Amino acid sequence: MINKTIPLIFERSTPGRLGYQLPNLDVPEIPVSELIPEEYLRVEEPELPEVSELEVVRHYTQLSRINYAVDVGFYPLGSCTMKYNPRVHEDLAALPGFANIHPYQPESSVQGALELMYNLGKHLATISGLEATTLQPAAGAHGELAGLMVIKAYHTHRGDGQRTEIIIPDSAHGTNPASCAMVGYNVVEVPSNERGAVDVEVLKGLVGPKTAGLMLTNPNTLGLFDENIADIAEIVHDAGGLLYYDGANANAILGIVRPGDMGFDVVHYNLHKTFSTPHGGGGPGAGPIVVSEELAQFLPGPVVHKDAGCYCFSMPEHSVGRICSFYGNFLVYLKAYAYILSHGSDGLRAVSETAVLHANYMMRSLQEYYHLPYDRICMHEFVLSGKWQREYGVRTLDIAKRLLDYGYHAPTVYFPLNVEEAIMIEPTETEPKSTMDEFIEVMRKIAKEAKDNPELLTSAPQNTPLKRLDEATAARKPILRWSK
Amino acid sequence: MINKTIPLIFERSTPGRLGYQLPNLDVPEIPVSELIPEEYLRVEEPELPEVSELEVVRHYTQLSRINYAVDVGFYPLGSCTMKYNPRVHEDLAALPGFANIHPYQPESSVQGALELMYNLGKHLATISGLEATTLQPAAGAHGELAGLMVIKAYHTHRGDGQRTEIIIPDSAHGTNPASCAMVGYNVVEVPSNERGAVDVEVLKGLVGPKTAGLMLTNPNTLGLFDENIADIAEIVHDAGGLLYYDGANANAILGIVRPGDMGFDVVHYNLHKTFSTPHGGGGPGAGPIVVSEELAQFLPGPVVHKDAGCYCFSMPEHSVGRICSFYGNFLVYLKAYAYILSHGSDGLRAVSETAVLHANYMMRSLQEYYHLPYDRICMHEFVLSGKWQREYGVRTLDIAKRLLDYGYHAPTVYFPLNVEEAIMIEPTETEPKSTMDEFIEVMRKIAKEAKDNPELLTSAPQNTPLKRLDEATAARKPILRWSK
Amino acid sequence: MRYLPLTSEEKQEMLKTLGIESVQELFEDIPGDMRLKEDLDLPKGLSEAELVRHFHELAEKNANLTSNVSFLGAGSYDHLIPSIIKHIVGRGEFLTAYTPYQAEISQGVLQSIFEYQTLIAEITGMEAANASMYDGASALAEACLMACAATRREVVVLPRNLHPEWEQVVRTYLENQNVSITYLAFDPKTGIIDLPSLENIDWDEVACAVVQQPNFFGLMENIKPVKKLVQEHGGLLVMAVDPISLGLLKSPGELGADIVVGDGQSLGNSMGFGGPSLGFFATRGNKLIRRMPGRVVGETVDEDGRRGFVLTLQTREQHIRREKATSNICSNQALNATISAIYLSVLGKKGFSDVAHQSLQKAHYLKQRLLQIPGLSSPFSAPSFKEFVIKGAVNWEEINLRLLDQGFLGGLSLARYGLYDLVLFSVTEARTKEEMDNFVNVLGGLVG
Amino acid sequence: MRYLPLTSEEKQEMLKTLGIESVQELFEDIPGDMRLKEDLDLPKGLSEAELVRHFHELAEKNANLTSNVSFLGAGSYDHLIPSIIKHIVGRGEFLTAYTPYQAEISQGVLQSIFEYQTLIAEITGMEAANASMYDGASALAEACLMACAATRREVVVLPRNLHPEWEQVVRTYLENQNVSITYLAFDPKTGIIDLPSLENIDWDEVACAVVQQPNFFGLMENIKPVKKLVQEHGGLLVMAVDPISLGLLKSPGELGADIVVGDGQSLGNSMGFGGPSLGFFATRGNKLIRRMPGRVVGETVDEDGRRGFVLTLQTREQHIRREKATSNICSNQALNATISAIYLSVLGKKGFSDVAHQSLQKAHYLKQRLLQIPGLSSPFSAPSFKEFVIKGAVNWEEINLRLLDQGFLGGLSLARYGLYDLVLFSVTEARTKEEMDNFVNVLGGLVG
Ligand SMILES: Cc1ncc(COP(=O)(O)O)c(C=O)c1O
Ligand SMILES: Cc1ncc(COP(=O)(O)O)c(C=O)c1O
Repeated sequence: MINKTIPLIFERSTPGRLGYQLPNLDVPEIPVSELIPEEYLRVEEPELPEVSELEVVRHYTQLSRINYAVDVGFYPLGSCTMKYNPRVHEDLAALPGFANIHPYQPESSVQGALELMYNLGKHLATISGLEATTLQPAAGAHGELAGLMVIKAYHTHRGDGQRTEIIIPDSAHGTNPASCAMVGYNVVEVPSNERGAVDVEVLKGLVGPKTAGLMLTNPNTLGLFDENIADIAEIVHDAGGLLYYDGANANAILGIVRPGDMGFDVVHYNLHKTFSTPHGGGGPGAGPIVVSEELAQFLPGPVVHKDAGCYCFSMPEHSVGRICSFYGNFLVYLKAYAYILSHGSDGLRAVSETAVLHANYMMRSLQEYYHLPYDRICMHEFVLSGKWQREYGVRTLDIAKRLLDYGYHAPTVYFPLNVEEAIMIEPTETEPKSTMDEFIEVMRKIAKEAKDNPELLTSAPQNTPLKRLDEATAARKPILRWSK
Repeated sequence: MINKTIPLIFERSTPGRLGYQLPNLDVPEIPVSELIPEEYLRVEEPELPEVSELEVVRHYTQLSRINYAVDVGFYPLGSCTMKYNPRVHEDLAALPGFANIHPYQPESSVQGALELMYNLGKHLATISGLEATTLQPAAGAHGELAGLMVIKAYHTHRGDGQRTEIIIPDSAHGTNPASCAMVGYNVVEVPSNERGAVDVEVLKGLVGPKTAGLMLTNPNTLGLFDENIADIAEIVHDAGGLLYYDGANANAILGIVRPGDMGFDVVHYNLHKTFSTPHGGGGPGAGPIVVSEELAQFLPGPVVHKDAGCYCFSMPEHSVGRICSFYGNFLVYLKAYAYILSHGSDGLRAVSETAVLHANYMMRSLQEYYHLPYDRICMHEFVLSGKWQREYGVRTLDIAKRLLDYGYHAPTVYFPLNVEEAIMIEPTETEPKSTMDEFIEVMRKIAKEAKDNPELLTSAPQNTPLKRLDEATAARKPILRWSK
Repeated sequence: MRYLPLTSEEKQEMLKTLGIESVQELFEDIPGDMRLKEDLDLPKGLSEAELVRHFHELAEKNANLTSNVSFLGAGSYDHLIPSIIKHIVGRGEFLTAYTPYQAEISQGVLQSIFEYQTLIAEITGMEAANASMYDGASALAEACLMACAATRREVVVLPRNLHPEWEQVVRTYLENQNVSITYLAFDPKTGIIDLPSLENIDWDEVACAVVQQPNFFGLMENIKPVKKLVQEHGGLLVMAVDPISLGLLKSPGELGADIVVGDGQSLGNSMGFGGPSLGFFATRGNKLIRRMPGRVVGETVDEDGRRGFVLTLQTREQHIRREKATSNICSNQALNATISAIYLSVLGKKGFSDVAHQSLQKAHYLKQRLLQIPGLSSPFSAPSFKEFVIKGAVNWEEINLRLLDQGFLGGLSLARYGLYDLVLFSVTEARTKEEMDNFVNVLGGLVG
Repeated sequence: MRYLPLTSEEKQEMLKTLGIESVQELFEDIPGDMRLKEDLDLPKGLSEAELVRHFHELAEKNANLTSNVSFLGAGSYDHLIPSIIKHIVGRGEFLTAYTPYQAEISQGVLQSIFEYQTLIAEITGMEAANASMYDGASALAEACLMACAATRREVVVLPRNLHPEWEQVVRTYLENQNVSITYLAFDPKTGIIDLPSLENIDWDEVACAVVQQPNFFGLMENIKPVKKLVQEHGGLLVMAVDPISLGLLKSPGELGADIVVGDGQSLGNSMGFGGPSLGFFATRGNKLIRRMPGRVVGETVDEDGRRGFVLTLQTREQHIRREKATSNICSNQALNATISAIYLSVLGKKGFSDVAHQSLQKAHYLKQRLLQIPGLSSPFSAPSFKEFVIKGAVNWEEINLRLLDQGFLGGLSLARYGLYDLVLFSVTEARTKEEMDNFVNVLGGLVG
């Protein structure tokens, strides 16, 4: 098409046009002023668009056609686990018995929903090697918040009020420190050693009576499994702290090793990563946490328990409280439940084995073309560095943008922070080998282009609906809404 | 994207890959050879693709993204009535009570379906001013076939066996003569007069004892209402023939004039045009026919009647027989029923009034730029000619292809056959004025381009997934399938 | 009205452009005395919410197969339908596209149909397939007409164990073109075509012989003798097949058929009270291919030499050939063809053969269990696939009503075709052993 | 496994590339004694058909609001949902996209969210909104924390007639940051904030005062006095609103609020047993906008000067600021935000105001009818919107169970919050007069 810019829905508006029609009011109408005093009533009408149903459908269809997604192509986005989202899950979530039930119905009238929650909690406990689950958290970061609150409540409950520090590796995801701040914890950073893992010696020096706990992903954000995890756990536990497992990387270990067995006390899972609930352009996700028996009493609630064949809600005895209304993202975690049931124990193990095999295959296929900072077996993802390409005046961002020209989503870039020009690739287990091979070929081609024709990269993308966008101006002079 | 060609699903195949999984067989398995003699069993395995679910979803998603549709943009395709297809109809057709019922269930167990068929038949009869409906025909051409069979049965039943001719205007759609051939009728063509209508004087000379009937669309394929319809009907009826109304153009006359009142005896409606059931890339449609009381006995069946509050199927007494299995395209005509109910009588009239207003507005806005062969009020569509543009070496096909570059579907071209370089435009009532105005502007621009820069047209399209395709070779050396 | 965007200001603007006062002036060509003086006698327009409510009420008056366990078949089958299908064909680009006449912006539909044609050709073992017909029955009728045109003969041989409604459809089509029909009896013991009756036919006049495989009773026909006779005398062999059976049975191509048709409902389409489904149509040899009715998609290249697809061989069609077209068919069942293409793709080699295999196994399980009920017997001896006939001296239509009370849709009573004691059961891979065992128990109680 | 494409040949190829024998070697970094020795104790994997069956069974154990008539509200509402919404957001490009970090190929999501932000700003009358929060309750908690950060104060004022669960969520969040809460009583006669109790507060310490409009009892609060007090003393006014009410009621912007939050479920999202929904969050003034938690989309241009959209103001966020971020929120409820944007777009000016108007009218109709039942009375005198409290000395939880037998989901018994005789009814435009009349009859029989 000659003009690719799609107008805003507001720019399609025509006064008086209608897009939806209510049934006629079938009760006797009372003048509004008799029901609500004039001064409460709106004067200024909001500038909602006035468009027909066709215009709405066409607007969003057109928008969707300039958007990338898993359904469109490969998404090697490290740390995000962009695997296939089974379509049948959408059918299940749309059943009136799930989509159209109210959170305040009598418990006896929602036993199916409660049973589902109960089973899912149990299954997640099984998978994590821990004891008790809450499904309240709406995303990974929300799970972190919940988990840290539980840790805090645990210490407080024991009268151990002076523990104010959480230790976090430098490679950690930004939500880890941010979540600590949200519960009033101070962050103490532990550096990575030359193998990309927690520097145990340094750690020993960091723990102490102020240590509330340690947050870790394992495999970590470099895609590497921290072999010293047993020592780490011991060090932290000995110091009186607890271990928090950021489950964003759990796709590597399903059915292979359980966080509980590694020594973790609290785990969150990003169901929208590991358990394949779709990302929806940024959410909704679900970030349930699972904790050890000892910590169960502090979980945010309500949680579901089973009582004489009936399922019912209850608040854990010393619950930190509610962290969202109702019961979390029910229609999201329902899909994770479906995912677990479809796979079974064999299937889940195969998920992780395949994800890890894929990642190693791809890493080895690319390491001659891009610098590999940690040359060891990786788990479900791996981190390259664009530093070789820098000598041609090419940045990692340019490599990422060039990939868009080839019809791929870019990997995660500039994360983790402890690798310069980081390129983090996660193929996931649901990609066919052919797709991986094509991607590898394109990555090699781009490495060659970087050398022979760096312009191609620095001016990329050229074959996308828009070219590179001016982010600096956007932040300096923010325009956050359309105005008439 | 750099490479826009999407592989065939077969080219994505990898031996051993699975896309779907059955439950395990839960009955005792008997060796196949004990159930079916060896010689009946397949030896050569069909070359079905072996792909994962993700690959299938991605394949078709990618394919869809290089396809145009009403949901994507304006479709000024004359004669095809590409109006908005209400999305809620898809929900209704998907209700298990409709989508998941079997045609041979006991009638008592499908009273809702039969009630719907009965009501729809009644409503179509009301709209057409005729008496009895059959919902069997699967498309317009199928309706023509059915209608012509009814006409034939009528004459035969009266012992009037020598009527072997159907009169059809030269502007008629190709299915009209083809349908005549399918029931063994000879086609007699009547020319159009200078106003684009049936030449009544010529018609008078054509009718006679061999005349079985006349097929007409009114408004005709030029988008013009034949003012002499009363005379035409009289001439044909007086000669002992019947009048068949090709309802493809009914979008102009809903609630304004009824085919029955114009003198027609048989009508088909293209529900996928006038009544907004989606086209699906070429079908399924539905082409029910409605006939006068006298002809009801000949209708293809089964049809639904009401008997003491119950609905049941029956075969009309002298039915021409079945023309398809079961009851026609139930889940298609169900949507037309929804369409009629949503609109009601007011709404249907507004549909036609708006469609006609839109067409006239557009015709008048374009007539200075393109030759208008019949300069009179049009109905829901109008026909331009590209003959002015020919002097610049530009054909109508080039104009059509240039429109693709601007993101529009092309109008119907080279039809009707009695207008040279025909460009047939039907805006429909569901397009907002803004879309029409933008289209008018582009059409004017193209007229200017034809003059100033004809290359732009003759080399169009350039901004589409593919450029002009070689149709000649495709027909000369047909490749109708992929081979290993 | 939510679907009519025109505002009154816009209407005024347009009227002004046209230089008229009211829309009524645009209808002046319509003789005044014909024009409607009053509103159509239709219910008042409904809002979306009211419409949905009305349809829910109607739908609830139907006993559906989500809540009931069915053993009905006879041309409409509840095979499992992979969920992805509806998600894909629900995309506006497939659902709301027109016939792909503008190839440059219609490659999605064109390629899907090209793949569909290939898939049909593969499962039938034929060279080429068209882009779909209305349904299996009308496809069979068109096959017979095509055979007549290709052989310039006017007799078609139909077996009596062809689906009775397909036979009626074929008859309707043929009668109107003065093609005559000769019937082949079936052997009341085996249930398949009676070989001696083949002798009574003057094969030199026969345009084609039709065989349904499996036949209406679910039984496997012996194709060879028919094939031999008809082809030796210059006629064509037309096979009407259950596509699911082709996961297991010899393909019509292997058997030497000239034209193959069938109903594609079971390839991923919902039953929908019988429609829309699609008819598939495949044939071989350049001569026959160029006589095929209906649309066909072909491969070609664009100006840059890139592969692309177009509607082709259009000179067969009514747009160009008008009354000389091979058929009048125009709109076909494209979306259903797309559905079937997705179905066959996602099932793949293994899935396709599994469905056939499990249907076979489960049908035989039920058959054996039913035959243990006293009073029930098997009237036909030929081997069966996923459907089978049971004989029992009861009123099967009444029995079915009582089964329905218990959540079962029993087999099809063949009383409607004059075969009083017979009932036709169908079993697909969707049935579970538990469902069948329960059914046998309940039926045993009713029949006993 | 249908979701795992790897074939055994491919596996072998990859292992060969890696120079290893078995996948197990890739897990050598994991200490052997930690590794699982046996399979996880989970059920066997299910095929799609079995999975669907299991979910159908579970779903049928829930009484849904398609088959039952509900008067439950209290934060989750069954307003009508236009059908197109699910068709649009079901498109893979919305459903399966990641957060739009790669702007050049994510304009669809980015523009939708930009439009969402505008729509929220418009209905709330504020300058800017973020791209969504988890839900209304957590959005309110974040608003309080933001107010504390902006004012450098550590006291938040909450009214006692705030939704009790929202209050609990806010409490959970605030307690962990050592922010203290001061409560405002409500007047037991009117049901709205008790004006005299405003006097007891040391406003100089207050970061913000929260008002819910309409409040938990469905009543209209008088905002002015609170606004005056809190703002005069340098604190902020935070309003938690029912977005549907904004089709009728003065916008928080008009009323002078500094931060507005609410739950967006009623804007086109299904109830889904409470989630996912979304929290909306709007504010004004450059200073506050730059303190907003959560993602924000901004307008910009590409290299060719074409308008485009990007995630912006990311320095507020945890990716860059880590522990100094304005919040830890990362994934939000983007798809629900898209849903709400579509809802508000298709409803438009008129539809949005109609929904509010009809909900108001119908709620008052039901209220009047219920008050005619002997024994029932109205405990609060303030004007109400679409929810209202009824008083009646019965066990409302038991009544509700009996109502359910007749297909009704009655109001929310406030016994769970210690308000024993009270029950909270909610009525939306989706209820019909007939449904309400029937309900009144049935309830009258049970209460009488
Ligand atoms: C390692 C890690 N931790 C935490 C998160 C935060 O999860 P969420 O976005 O679900 O809040 C992410 C998400 O990208 C992550 O990759
Ligand atoms: C005037 C006219 N008549 C008949 C038909 C045939 O209808 P169908 O394609 O539904 O068979 C058409 C379709 O384009 C048409 O435009």
